[in-house]
Amino acid sequence: MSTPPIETTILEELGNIAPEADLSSLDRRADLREALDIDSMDFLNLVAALHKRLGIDIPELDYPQMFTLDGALAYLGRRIGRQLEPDPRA
Amino acid sequence: MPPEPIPQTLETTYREAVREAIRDAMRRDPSVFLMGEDVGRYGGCYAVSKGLIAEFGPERIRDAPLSESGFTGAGIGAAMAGMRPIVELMTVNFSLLALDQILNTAATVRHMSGNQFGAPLVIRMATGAGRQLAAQHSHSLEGWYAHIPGIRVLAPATLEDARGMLWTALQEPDPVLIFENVMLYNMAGQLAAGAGAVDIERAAVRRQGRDLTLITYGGSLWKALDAAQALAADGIEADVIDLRTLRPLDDATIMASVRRTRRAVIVDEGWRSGSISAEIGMRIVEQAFWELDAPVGRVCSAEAPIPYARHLEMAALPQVPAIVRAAKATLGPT
Amino acid sequence: MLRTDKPHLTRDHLLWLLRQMVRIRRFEDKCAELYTQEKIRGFLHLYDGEEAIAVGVIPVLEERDRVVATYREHGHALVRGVPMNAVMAEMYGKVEGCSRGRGGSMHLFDRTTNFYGGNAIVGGGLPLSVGLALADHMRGEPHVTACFFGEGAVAEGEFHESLNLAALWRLPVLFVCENNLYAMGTALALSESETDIQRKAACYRISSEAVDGMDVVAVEAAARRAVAAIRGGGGPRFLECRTYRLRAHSMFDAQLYRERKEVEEWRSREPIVRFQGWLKENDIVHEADLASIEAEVAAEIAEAVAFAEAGAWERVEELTRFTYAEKPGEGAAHHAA
Amino acid sequence: MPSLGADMEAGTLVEWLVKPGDQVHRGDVVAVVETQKGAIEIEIFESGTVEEILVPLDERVPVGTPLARLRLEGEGAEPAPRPPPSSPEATAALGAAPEGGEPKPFLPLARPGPAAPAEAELRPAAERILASPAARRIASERGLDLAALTGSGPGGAVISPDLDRAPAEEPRVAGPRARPGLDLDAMRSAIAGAMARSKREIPHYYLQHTVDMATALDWLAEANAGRTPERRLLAGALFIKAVALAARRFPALNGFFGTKNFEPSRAVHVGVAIAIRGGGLAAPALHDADRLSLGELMDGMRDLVQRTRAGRMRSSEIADATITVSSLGERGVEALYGVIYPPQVAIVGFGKIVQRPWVIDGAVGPRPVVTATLGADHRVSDGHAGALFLAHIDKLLQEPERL
Repeated sequence: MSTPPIETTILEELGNIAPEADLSSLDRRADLREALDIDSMDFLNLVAALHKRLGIDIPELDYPQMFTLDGALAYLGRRIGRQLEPDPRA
Repeated sequence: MPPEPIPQTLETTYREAVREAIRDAMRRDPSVFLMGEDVGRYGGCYAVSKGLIAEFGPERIRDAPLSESGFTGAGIGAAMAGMRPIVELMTVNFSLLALDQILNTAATVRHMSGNQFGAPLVIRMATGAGRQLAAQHSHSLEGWYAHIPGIRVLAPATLEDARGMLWTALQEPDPVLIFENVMLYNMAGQLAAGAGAVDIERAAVRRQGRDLTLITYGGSLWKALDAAQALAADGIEADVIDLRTLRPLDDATIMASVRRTRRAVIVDEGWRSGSISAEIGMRIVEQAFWELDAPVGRVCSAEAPIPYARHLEMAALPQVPAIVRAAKATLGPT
Repeated sequence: MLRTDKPHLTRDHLLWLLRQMVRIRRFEDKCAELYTQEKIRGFLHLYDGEEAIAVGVIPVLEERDRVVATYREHGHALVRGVPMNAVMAEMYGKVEGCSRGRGGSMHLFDRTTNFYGGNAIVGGGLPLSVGLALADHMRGEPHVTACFFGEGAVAEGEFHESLNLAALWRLPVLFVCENNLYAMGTALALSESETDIQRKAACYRISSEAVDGMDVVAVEAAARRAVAAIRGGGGPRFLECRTYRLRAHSMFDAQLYRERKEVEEWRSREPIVRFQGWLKENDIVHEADLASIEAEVAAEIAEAVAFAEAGAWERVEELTRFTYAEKPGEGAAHHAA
Repeated sequence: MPSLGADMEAGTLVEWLVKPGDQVHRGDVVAVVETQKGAIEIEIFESGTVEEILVPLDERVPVGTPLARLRLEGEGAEPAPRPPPSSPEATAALGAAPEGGEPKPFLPLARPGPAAPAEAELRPAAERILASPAARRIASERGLDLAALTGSGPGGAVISPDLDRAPAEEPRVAGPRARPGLDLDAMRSAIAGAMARSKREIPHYYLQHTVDMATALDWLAEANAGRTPERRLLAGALFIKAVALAARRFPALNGFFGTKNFEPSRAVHVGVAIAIRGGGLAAPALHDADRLSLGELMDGMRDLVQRTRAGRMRSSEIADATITVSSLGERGVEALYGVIYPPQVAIVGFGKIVQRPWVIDGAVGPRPVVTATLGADHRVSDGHAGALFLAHIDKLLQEPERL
């Protein structure tokens, strides 16, 4: 089964949340909340969408690891690596 | 037997009231003199000054040749040199021959000279139609004059104003034009024995009503009052405002009434286009738009030269039925 | 040229006449320069060549007499005694101007010298002068009103109405026609059936005289005769001063209507040079006198320019002020109409 | 075309969500209309079958234009709205209305108004309401709907005396007024207008209170730990719920100030201030927030934020808020002092939750705290009531499980 790279998924969901943002110029180490002007509701929606698409439940305690694009990639990469089976709810 | 009571009022006419005003002014102020065509020996085209030459002599009741620009300008010059001339221009139609002096000198000199000179004269003239005098003797151009900053324009409609406006006008430091409607000269009525100077600042509410405001002046006042009476028979109560002064307009009185009645109809013997009625209507729109419950109505003269034939002349002028119609049009769908 | 019957031809008076003409000429030269620099705007009508008329007539008048002039009236105002500073400031449109910047070049007014203005309606000043004289006449005051106008005004109805009224009522008016041969660009012969202007006065039974308007002494002599007659109760007098406008009608005039040669011909007869020559010939003035006049005048003009430059603009809030007289205590309040 | 604000004169129909033959029910969203607030979903207040679409897509039509023709459900299926008793013409017209499925035009309304459907029948299509300037001014001041009135003036125009016969209705202009066209500049000027009016007309007073959030955040963390992301709660939901409950208890802070009088609202519709990226602000109403569970409230907020940012508020959401909450969230500053949206009378602000030294049981320790502020209309309430209100919010936030 071929899945799109995690980065593509994240960028797509960011695009849904902030459709007017130019993601191609996004600083990978910048705080997404600052760079894209997204608030806690937007962030929660991102987490929910990633949960839906990737089947990864991101606990609130882990939110800070998701605040940059690089951070989110690393975090999600780790989580996927550990999660051998797809989430049955996805 | 008790003594005869001293009469509180006198029976008089508009013409006599104007004459009495001139006589009074001549007696009170030696710098006042009357100048115009046939004001002396003839007694005035409308007999206003009849008999005055006998009392004051030809120097002060000064017959002028038919040179309106010349003697109006002379009146302006005399006023600038300290006299208080009353210039009579016979009719507003002839005043056009003196328009250069009235507009280019009298109205401008104070401003143009940086307040060094003023032209405190009074220019009287007859205006209006109704005597079958046709297109060169019947027009109502007072609205034109009200266009000009630098002069005051008065339109006495009542005996009190005919008697009282002149003296107040003569106290003004600036030129004052007084328009006497030809149909009013014969108007008779009671005038208080002690009648004298009246203010020339404020419009007068001649009848109180709640449903609409009729705004008019001069000869049309009486038509408006008749129309108001006809409306009252139908349960419609009109405020009737006599403007008295066409420049400067008393906006406050107009707006106070319109704000109360929310409807206005202007009755003006001048033509509708570019008229004083247009000016009043626009001021109502500017100052009381949000108080209006109906479009402002107008009853003016037909847009044609005033014709000779009686029926045509009557049809050209504002008349009571047209005023009643215009008033009712502001009131409802019927 | 020198008339022995004239009592005022002292050296001082002659020098004064010369100085007045030089004042006007140099003042207007400066105005033309300032006009090109856009310091002065509007219409600017220069009196170049006609100075002898104002300078000849106005000194004959007394302080209580009245002057009505035209839109080419800088010279009249200056000779009448309106301070050059106030005139120049008015040219600039400054509030210190004699008409508070509301009149400009064409509308110089001055109450203290009874100067009833530059009037920019051709012929418009004539009825006014009749009225001024009427007031004096009715009050029995012995004043004279001098009314200046060009030959162009003679075609206006107001000219005829005014001459008629003044004669009819025997009013003390001195009508001074400055006949410079052109009403703007229309030559006299193209506008008048009778080009001998002074003859028109006869129709109204007004005594008239025509003089060389470029000879200041002749003008003064004629004016003196006329004013004396008026004061004697003889009613109006009419003085035609034949002259020539050496400059264009106004600054914006290509002078297509006349030949350069004609202007040059008249230039040779212009009043200042001619008068100077005559004064020198008769050993009345010397070069030093002329130089000192020029120096004095130059200083006065320099001061006037400085005064006008330093002047203030009327506040725009004052725009409508004086459209009507102010009631006592009204101050700078505005009249709304 | 429904009027969504006093200044709205026209709107552009950008989407039809129904087609001829569709069954519609009262409250359904049937169309989308573009205004300066973005595209607004138009609700229908009648049930029946769509007979005919009258206004095609992308057409800009004046307020009052019928958008579609509706065949009403059978007699008695949906009680016909009653016209106001003071409007005999409307009654007569309704009585004469065709029955038994005869098509009649309908006007989807921005808000339910009993007289409006009858009025729609009386007035020809696509005609501007005839009303005198005086009537327009007074109607605007009193919050009356001119469309609901029968005119007695020239040409049947509504004139000022007609307004004295009309029932009073509160103005429902909350925040920026609706005008056609989606345009941040226009939104900005609308905000400017509303805020300027607020500061001009409303004597604000401000109170501030710091709330210890430790209990609430602990509870929230615990609650969220057991929830999938889409079911998780935000602190903002707690704030809104606490405000809604407090507003119910303090009616002087919940309602509308009309021309002269304050009218408290029984319902609590919390306006949620939502920033629009690129500039702009809207505060659509979360209806009956006091009666929603936290989960429902979260769902409602999420829906509101998404639709608002997509420019798709519902017409009723624009006007209905009875009190506003503005919460800056985690990226804000410590406190904000809001400007009341007229004709509301209160706005509650929450700053960022921050760690601050706090005295607990006589010892200083770090605690998460939030600064709650109240901006309220002094014509309606006093500082004392406002203080009790803020204190009550504090109390509610200390018992999050009961929210």
